[in-house]
Amino acid sequence: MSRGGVPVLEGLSFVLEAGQALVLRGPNGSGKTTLIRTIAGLQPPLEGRVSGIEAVAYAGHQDGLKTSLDVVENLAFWAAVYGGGDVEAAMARFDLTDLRDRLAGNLSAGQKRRLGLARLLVTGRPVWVLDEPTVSLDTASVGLFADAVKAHLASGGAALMATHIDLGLPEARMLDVAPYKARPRARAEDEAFL
Amino acid sequence: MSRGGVPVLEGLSFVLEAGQALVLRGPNGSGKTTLIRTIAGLQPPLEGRVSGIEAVAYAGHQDGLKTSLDVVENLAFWAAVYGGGDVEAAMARFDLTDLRDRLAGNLSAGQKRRLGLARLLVTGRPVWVLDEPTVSLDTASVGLFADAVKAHLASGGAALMATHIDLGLPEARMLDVAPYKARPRARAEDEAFL
Amino acid sequence: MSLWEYANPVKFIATTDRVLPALAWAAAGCLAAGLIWGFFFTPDDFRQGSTVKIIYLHVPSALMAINGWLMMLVASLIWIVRRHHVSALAARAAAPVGATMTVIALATGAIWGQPMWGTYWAWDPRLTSFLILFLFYLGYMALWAAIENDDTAADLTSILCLVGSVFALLSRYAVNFWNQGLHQGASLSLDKEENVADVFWYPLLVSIAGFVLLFIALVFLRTQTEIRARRMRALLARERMA
Amino acid sequence: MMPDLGKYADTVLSAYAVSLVLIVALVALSVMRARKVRRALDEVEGRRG
Amino acid sequence: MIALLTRDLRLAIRAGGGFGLGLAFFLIVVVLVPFGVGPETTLLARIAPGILWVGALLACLLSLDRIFALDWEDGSLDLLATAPLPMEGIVTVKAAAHWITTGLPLVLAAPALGLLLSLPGPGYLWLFLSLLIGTPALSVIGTFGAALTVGLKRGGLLLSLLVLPLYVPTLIFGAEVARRGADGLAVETPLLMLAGLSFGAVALLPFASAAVLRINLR
Amino acid sequence: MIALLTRDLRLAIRAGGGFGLGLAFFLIVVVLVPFGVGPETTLLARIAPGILWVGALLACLLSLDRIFALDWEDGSLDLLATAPLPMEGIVTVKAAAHWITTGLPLVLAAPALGLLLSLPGPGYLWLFLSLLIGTPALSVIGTFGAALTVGLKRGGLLLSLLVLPLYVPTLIFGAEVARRGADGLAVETPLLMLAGLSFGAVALLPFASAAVLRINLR
Ligand code: HEM
Ligand SMILES: Nc1ncnc2c1ncn2[C@@H]1O[C@H](COP(=O)(O)OP(=O)(O)OP(=O)(O)O)[C@@H](O)[C@H]1O
Ligand SMILES: Nc1ncnc2c1ncn2[C@@H]1O[C@H](COP(=O)(O)OP(=O)(O)OP(=O)(O)O)[C@@H](O)[C@H]1O
Ligand SMILES: [Mg+2]
Ligand SMILES: [Mg+2]
Repeated sequence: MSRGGVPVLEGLSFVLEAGQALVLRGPNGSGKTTLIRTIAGLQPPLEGRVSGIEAVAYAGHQDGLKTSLDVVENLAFWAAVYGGGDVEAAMARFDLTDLRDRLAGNLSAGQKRRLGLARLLVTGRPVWVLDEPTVSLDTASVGLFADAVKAHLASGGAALMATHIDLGLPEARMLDVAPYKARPRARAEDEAFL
Repeated sequence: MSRGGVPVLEGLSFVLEAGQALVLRGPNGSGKTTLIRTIAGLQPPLEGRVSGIEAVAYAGHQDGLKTSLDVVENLAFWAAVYGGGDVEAAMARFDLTDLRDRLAGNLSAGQKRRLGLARLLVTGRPVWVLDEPTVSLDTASVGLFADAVKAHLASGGAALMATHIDLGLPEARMLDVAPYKARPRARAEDEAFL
Repeated sequence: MSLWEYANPVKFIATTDRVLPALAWAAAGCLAAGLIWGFFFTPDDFRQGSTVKIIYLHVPSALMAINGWLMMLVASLIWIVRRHHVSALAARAAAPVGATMTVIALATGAIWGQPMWGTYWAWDPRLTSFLILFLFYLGYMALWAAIENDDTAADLTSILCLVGSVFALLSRYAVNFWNQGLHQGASLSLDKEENVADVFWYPLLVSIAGFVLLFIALVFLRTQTEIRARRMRALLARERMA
Repeated sequence: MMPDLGKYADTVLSAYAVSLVLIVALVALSVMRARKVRRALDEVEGRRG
Repeated sequence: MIALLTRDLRLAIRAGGGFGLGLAFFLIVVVLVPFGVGPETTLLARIAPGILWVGALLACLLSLDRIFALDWEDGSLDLLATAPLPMEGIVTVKAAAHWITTGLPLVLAAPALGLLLSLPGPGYLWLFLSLLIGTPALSVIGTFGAALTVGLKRGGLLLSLLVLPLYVPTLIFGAEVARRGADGLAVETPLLMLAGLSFGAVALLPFASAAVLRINLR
Repeated sequence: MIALLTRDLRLAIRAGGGFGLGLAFFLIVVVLVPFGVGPETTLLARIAPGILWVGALLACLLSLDRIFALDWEDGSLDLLATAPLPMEGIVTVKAAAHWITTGLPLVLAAPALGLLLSLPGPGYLWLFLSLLIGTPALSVIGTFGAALTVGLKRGGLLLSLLVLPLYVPTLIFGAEVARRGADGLAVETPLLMLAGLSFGAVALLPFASAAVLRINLR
């Protein structure tokens, strides 16, 4: 797997089954974001393959919120794109109902993030692939998020998350990506030049 | 204090002395960012006053990095603006020396944040005012940051930080902003119309 | 042995290193011969006076400007279809050469236009489509320069080159339709030789050969440079990872 | 040795001057960059041993 | 796809969304030209069709960077790419939204602005028609350029540089129709060429744009 | 302050920084106009000074949003505002950087582009002079507009709308100088007016821009 043409991780493989959660850990710059983007299908792997991409709902460092749309409009759009999840339920789950008519641009950092996470619920996709989902969240909101993940797992979903903090999800498997750091070797596209 | 014309906090006051650190806590949307921007002088308080603004070095949710400049160039610019801090020392402190010639745009989230924090060192300002400084940092980097804060305090500096996580700074005072939440009342600028 | 072997960077550098000196000398020789012959030893045209001498610069550079773009198009196609890095880099290397040829054709044409048509610039279709070609070259180079990742840049510029070629052709038609023009038609075909008297024709041929050789030599040299620069970036990246 | 260029001397000479300057500049830039990159690469490869 | 179109249109009419600004720019270009070239009516009337076409083209051009840049910056484009929509569809919808928010208002406003430049009588119809047929091509070509430069910080002017040569044929045929129309000459040939060009661009370019966008998101 | 100027210039020449793109845009506007109005040399010669001024003005205008937007988006502007630099200084440096990267190249290129539009002989000197005197005013006024719209997502076209009326006097005097110069008439009066305008803008507007910027950061 590579980022900016530099191989970052290698020899890593895992299978994620329904009802399971996997938490990726590793120091800064170890390649969690890279792995997650690959799994979400945003970049092709250098070697190996990723299956089941069609089932993935992805949330990255950025929430993709439209600041000039309000909370409901933001969620309703993604619900429509994915073919209609339940917007009200998603808002309730992340305690956004009171903020429903607030423009996304006027939310605080943590409120925005909650909205970004609520998007996952309306996609209806079984596999969540999340990059540092709890950034900016306070303890209560991390709790809300953990509950949402648990409910998702209970209903047969799966989740893959990169994070630096403890999520309060005892059932999740941990995977440290640091040992899979790629040997220093050719940049992917540069192999021809070495 | 207000944000978007809505009063957010009231009745809050504190004095920060040399060698002291104060950590702001509070749930999402409780007004930490608002307070910090006020203290950095980016917005005027509705009532009351903030003294000592000239001594403040501010770092917010965003790092103000130029993606097309490399690490050294980014730091050297701020050093020049503030009249010449020690760029090499700042890089060493945040473990950036190996990345010195990397464009800021090609750093991972945590590496970017470290660069943003290194900026504080080159300002030479005694009072640090930081909004969620540890977002995206892994445990080791949080440790680097805590060490930098300790050294700063030891050399007579002061620091004010908003954060949701534990920094490993036992000597810091805590201040929960939640109790100071403003009563629902008129928007600041609208008072004349009521 | 397949032609594609030369798409290996190392092989390419080795081969071109061998032929480059010869190419360079041949180019210099033909250029010098053609231009000196043309400048010193050809008579003046009865109508155009001594200005015909400009033809030895103008026509070869105009030809290379167009053929340069064609070469880039072919190289881009090879990159898209077979993903040989050398061809992407060759396209990149050719762009500044082609652009310079375009500038030479434009400049000599403009200077020639002053005595012939009484103006440096007229919106004649041939001239106009050359100006558009120059814009395409500029955009192509700007896109290469703006993108950091080498392969992304290669992909994007080659698609731009494809789409651009289609639109360049369209522009040619559009411009012809828009203005009938002053510029003489093509007369540089072998069967219509009589259009240009032999005294002008032979030095012109030598000069054209010189421009072609110069173009090839420069593209080889610049491709080598691009390959080396790329290799260096690769090595540095690896060093940083270690 | 100089041919008589008549009243168009300026025209012809400036056309030749402009073209030669451009060609020489292009060649010089290409060769200089080639040398520079080659030297830099040699250095990097040397460091690698 | 329809959700995406309505979202884009809604975003455009919200505060800061830029709806009507292309139009305003068009207006202002047309207003500035007399300040530049002087107030003579006959002169203005002669250059009117051309200036109106150039003005519309520039107004269109300037709004191109909005097509993808906002979605790129806030991460929506990544999310859209992972959503169950074909990339060609996304690109087409984006071009359509651009045309509706920028091209269409220009087409409707052009006759009114023709008045300011004393466009001769028969010119109005042909100006209107030529713009109506030509602006979709401008949007589609522009979307291709926007896809090429997405992710480049402020690729705005690079975008212009890339797109303008691509706009030349459309401009030539479009302005030719308007000019001949204003002079009362036959317009069939350029009109057919313009229509063919526009149709070809709308039918084929989305594939190139989608390919380019995929590469850029990689 | 000098650090800021060098940083801005360095950013401008880095990849994607946009140096020279204003120039390219100017070139392209000048190239497009003949496609619009037709290839007749006499007609082009008559509108040349005006079109060149309008083109330079538009090229300038389009690069205005870069002045603050990038620094705003990545948070640098907040940091600069809390740095020990007077806001007036920041604003002046930003305007100067804009002029050096955009205005100056336009001034130098204008005579060459005059050729394309068959500008009459004596026009070149006056075109050059009028642009040299006028473009600093354009940069300073533009910086004011950019300060007004900083923080509005894609304020680009709104910015144009706000700034264009402010540009009208400069355009009128500047184009008048160039036009009279091309026709061989006396140019003293408009030239003096242009110089006065430019000087006044450079001396006074930074205070307004600084005030506006402070309000916008609040
Ligand atoms: C900026 C202005 C000009 C440009 C861009 C230009 C472009 C070209 C091009 C592209 C060709 C190659 C055509 C071909 O081989 O098919 C050409 C050939 C030629 N040009 Fe120009 N031209 C310009 C001005 C002039 C002027 C002013 C003259 C002289 C009156 C001139 C005389 C010729 C001649 C004699 C040929 C050779 C035609 C032939 O035999 O094929 N050009 N020019
Ligand atoms: N565009 C790029 N070009 C070159 N290197 C890059 C690029 N983007 C990222 N990298 C490098 O790739 C490595 C992996 O980055 P990645 O973002 O996957 O890390 P991460 O595990 O998500 O870290 P963090 O916890 O800080 O977010 C880092 O060393 C980073 O510097
Ligand atoms: N522009 C605005 N207009 C109206 N209300 C706003 C605006 N910006 C923020 N708010 C509201 O002000 C309150 C305080 O926001 P602030 O950003 O200070 O919170 P915070 O404590 O920093 O939260 P977090 O931990 O999530 O970053 C929140 O309820 C937020 O929704
Ligand atoms: Mg990451
Ligand atoms: Mg906050």
